[in-house]
Amino acid sequence: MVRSAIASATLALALGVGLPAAQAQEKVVTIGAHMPLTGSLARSGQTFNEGMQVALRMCNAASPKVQVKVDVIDDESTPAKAVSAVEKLASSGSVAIIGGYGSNIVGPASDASDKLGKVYITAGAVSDELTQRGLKTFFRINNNAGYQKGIATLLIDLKPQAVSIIASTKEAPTLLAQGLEKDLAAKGIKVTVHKFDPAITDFKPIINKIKLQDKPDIIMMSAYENDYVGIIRAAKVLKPQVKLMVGTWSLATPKMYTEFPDLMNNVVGTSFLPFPVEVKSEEGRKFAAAYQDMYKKEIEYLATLSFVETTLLCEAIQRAAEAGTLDKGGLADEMRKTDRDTMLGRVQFDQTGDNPNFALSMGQHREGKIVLVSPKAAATGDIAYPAVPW
Amino acid sequence: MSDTASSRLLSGRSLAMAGGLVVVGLLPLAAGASPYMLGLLISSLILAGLGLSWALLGNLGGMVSFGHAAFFGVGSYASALLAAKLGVPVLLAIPLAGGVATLSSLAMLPALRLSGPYFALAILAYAQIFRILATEASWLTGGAAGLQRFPGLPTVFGFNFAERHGSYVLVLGMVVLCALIYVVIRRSYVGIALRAIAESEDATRVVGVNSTLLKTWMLMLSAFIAGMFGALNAHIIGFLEPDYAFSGIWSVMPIIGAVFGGYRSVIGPVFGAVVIYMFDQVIAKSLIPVGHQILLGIVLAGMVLLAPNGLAGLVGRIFSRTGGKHHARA
Amino acid sequence: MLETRNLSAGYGAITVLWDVNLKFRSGALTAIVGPNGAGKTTLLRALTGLIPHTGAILLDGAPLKGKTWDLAAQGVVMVPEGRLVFRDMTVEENLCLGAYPERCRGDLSANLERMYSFFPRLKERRSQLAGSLSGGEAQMVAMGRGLMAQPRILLIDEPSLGLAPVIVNEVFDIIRRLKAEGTTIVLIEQNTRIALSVADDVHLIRTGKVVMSEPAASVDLDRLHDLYFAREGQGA
Amino acid sequence: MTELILQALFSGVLIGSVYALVALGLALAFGAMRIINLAHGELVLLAAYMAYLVESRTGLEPYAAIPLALAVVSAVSIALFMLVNMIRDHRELNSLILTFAIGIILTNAILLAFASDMRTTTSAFLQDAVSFGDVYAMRGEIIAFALSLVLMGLLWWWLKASWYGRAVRAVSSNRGAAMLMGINPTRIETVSFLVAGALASFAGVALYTMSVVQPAVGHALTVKAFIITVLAGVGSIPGVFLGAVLLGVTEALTVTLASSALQELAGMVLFLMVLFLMPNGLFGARARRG
Repeated sequence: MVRSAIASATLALALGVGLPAAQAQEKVVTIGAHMPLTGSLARSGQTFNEGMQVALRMCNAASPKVQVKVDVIDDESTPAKAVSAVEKLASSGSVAIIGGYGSNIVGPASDASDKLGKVYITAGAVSDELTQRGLKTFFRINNNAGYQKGIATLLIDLKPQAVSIIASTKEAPTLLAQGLEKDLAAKGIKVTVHKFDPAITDFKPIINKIKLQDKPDIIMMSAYENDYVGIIRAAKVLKPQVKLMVGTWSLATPKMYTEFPDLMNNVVGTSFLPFPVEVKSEEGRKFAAAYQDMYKKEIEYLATLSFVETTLLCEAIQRAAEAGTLDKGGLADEMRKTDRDTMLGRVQFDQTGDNPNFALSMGQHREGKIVLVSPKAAATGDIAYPAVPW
Repeated sequence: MSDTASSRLLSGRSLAMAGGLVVVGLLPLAAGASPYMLGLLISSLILAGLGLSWALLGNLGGMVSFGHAAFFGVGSYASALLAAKLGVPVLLAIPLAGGVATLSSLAMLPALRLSGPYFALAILAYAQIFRILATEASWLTGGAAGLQRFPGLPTVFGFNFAERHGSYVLVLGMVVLCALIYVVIRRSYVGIALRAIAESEDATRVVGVNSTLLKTWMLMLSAFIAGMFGALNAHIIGFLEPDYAFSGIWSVMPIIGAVFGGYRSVIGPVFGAVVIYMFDQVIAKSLIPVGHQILLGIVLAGMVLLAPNGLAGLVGRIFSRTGGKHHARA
Repeated sequence: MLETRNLSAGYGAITVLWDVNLKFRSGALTAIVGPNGAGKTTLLRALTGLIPHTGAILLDGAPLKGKTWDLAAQGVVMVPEGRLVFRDMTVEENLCLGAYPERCRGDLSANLERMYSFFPRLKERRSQLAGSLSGGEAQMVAMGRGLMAQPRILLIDEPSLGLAPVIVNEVFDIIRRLKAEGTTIVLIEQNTRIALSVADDVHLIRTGKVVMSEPAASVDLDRLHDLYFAREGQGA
Repeated sequence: MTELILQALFSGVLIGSVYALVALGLALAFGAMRIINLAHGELVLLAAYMAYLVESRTGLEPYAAIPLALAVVSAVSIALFMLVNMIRDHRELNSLILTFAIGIILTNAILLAFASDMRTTTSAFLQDAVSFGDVYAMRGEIIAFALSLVLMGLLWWWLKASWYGRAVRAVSSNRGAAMLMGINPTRIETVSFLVAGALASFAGVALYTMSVVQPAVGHALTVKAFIITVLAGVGSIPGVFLGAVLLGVTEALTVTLASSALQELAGMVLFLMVLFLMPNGLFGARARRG
């Protein structure tokens, strides 16, 4: 009994050793990823995951010599579990980690990753503090400044007298609201910020305050998906005399329009791509096609973010693997050499790992289409202004 | 307390239990557990400590709390702020944070008059209020953006607590220490009175036990322990924000662990928290990657239905069936 | 006719009532007297199935079937002490609940009117919460509620407890009237004098055992009191 | 300013009426069985997802889902009752934990079945604005409010005038005495869990038409319902309605007069103050201490 077990184990070992030898020219590299697949941020995590999978498929097809595969772990939006995930991924051979969503998760997870000497890249954490820690292996493609710049550019171009910001007390929306308040006030625009607890469901009292007291030209929503629906619904009921509703993440997406056609028309949010997709670049077209093929839906903003970060990481891995520095800690250096046009525009990484070029386009829902309206260079159409969903 | 009294309270058996706990606890180190495993174990031990603090209040005070996140969160913030803003050494900041959590528990004294679910949910309300206050007091706590630049665990005499093995030993030591404190109180005259209160409040009022005072002490002690584990966790994780520090997880997981292990015994909450957390993270998560808490719910419901005294009760029953009767009341 | 054979009952491991054999004649008023803690209420609780028992309880020679809530349908109705009214329901709602067994639901308003003729004071207070009544009124509600179930056998628990003497007399006038109407009544009472004044049969229970059973007419009050108070210290 | 306050009051009353439906179910089950059903919010959520299912699959208005919601939620309620009934003689804690565990199971079952996307009605009819002078509401909210009033009226009548309803109150008031009156308490408890489930079904569908649901909101609903029962005190439907409206109005006025970030805080502080200072609740008849 024991002997046969040993025999079969030996056999398996021999075969296992034999296999890679047979396919010597194909090197398989594993990376890890931790995402919130459950909890309130689960939808973001799922979309991240989809973009990532498409990126790997395309990257592997483009460079068959080095195949990159990914292990994904649910971090349940808790820091300790994200740290555990990083450690588990590192111990099971991942050469790099793709990070999750939220600075509170990414902070500790990237710390752990740094201690283990693994490259960590994220597209879901915008806090400035993250890049002030002096980590050598930390990279991110987007940051608060970029969002702020994208939205501020649009708002300042429209020359409103007054803007009301409705901001969730969650981390990223708060940071964005603070930054925008400063930018807009510097241009002489009157800004009022209304912070709200994410547990809120009825936004009529806030909207009514804005309608009767602030009387702004534009309402800016620094919040998440379910908040947008509540806010726009309340605005639709109370009909404040505003000229535009603007939001941020996950707002200017085809999905929002399909689900809430009555609420979304003329609303503006951050976006990279118009819809239907008219991507100028070859890469963008391929991405859209592959995404449609794998998930039977239109690409979304978060999927694009994770597509870009994964593509950059994957290419750096392939470069390092071919140069033979992958096992010698050369990946971080390869990452730092990144300089490439992506669907987010040009991406480079500075000494802190941040992408200084990051800035956002703004897209407007228009009868089921999304038109890029700002900045001028990226625009695919003129903004409808004044225009509201009601 | 005289020497004889303390030796009676800390009997050979409880010291043996503590020793056993340390030995069992050190096994993963001896076995060369990966940082990943150690990380999971550290998280589970933090829940174990929190579970002890919860069971102390539940078992001795007869008060079920649904809001231990309140103390945990106050402890985390207090320690991080003391270390970052006042430069207090981390190992000193941790017990001080326990003290701050104790102070915060004084705000809950009016709740001691309440019974059953009313007390449970009043504490939950406190946890929510503290969370909102931490979000609003951004001048102190950094608000929603959180705190991330505060010192981690230090290196003492060349022993690095910040590194996984070191943190593990520190957290394990804290859990054993708290378990011993719990044992001492349980065995003391006070503990006997307290358990009598938990059984029937009216009866002991007649006997002349000042139950409100004793309950107050238990609430404060429970808050102290919970606050210390919150502080430990903060320094290990290195990031704090209100939603995390006061998360419902810190209220719920210790209850699940304590009920699973058996909240009436000392060892139950520790054992339960470790087993249930490892089960959830290692087994359940690999079976159902998304929504694995459903297994946690099923295990918990099954436990309450089939073995209401938890694992400890179950083990006790098996022991008593095989003859070792005195184990049944462990 | 209701009867117990070797009825023992208690709480958990503690037996309070030992081998009680009693017969309650139809149409008669049987009083069970005894000092506080003798087991009178335990007897009632066992009879109504609120606590488990050994031995037998027979109704018309057949074992009494079912749980507590099945008794009312069979005409065995208990009037608990007045504190056990539904305090946050009105007087009339309390009375209505007495008619809960399906056989009594028929003519609810006529039934109610009958109760109000028994207890005119309750008619004045019909929409008042039972919890706000005086002790005597609450006792009347409890009795009226029991009568709404149109009992064949009415078990009454300590109707005089905590009531002023005037009210006690009033309550017992009603008991007399019920008896005159032919209802079989089992009366649990601490107050021997007043119990004797209405009873047909008397049983004395002490320390869980029946120590005397006699027709009320032949009971000598002094002898009863001797039995009642003998070694009371142990009886408690 | 008056306009602001009027709108806040109005919004508060509308949302409060739906809170009241959620709270009534919790209070009813608590009254009969003395157990806080910590899975009650999840029952409401389950009904909301049934509304989503029907609306997204058939394109009908969400209220068409009520038969389905009633069937599913009743089945779950009965299963829940049978489990809780198994351990009724244990300590209070165990039944709290059990219902809590069932809540976890339901939340995750919903997550597995419907994913974590937020859901809310897409009906143009229900989302339309209606105005009464200076105050505005969504049509769905007005319908939910009316529905809530009707249901509360029906429930009030049922508890007052039907045999089962009276029996439910009798069991809540004094279980032992109720048994002596010929009331089978287990059957009455089953009935009250069923009625609580029915209320949860309506509440869930109403919630879906006026607010956004996600698998994680069940727990928050339970807490809110509990707060309302504390505000109301035990045992009166008008009390629960007033308590719910008070909570809704307090939240809305906090947003209007102070900051929207403090909305939750105001609710919690109100809860604690009533709990500590008015042991019988604002409108209740009975003490809860001891």
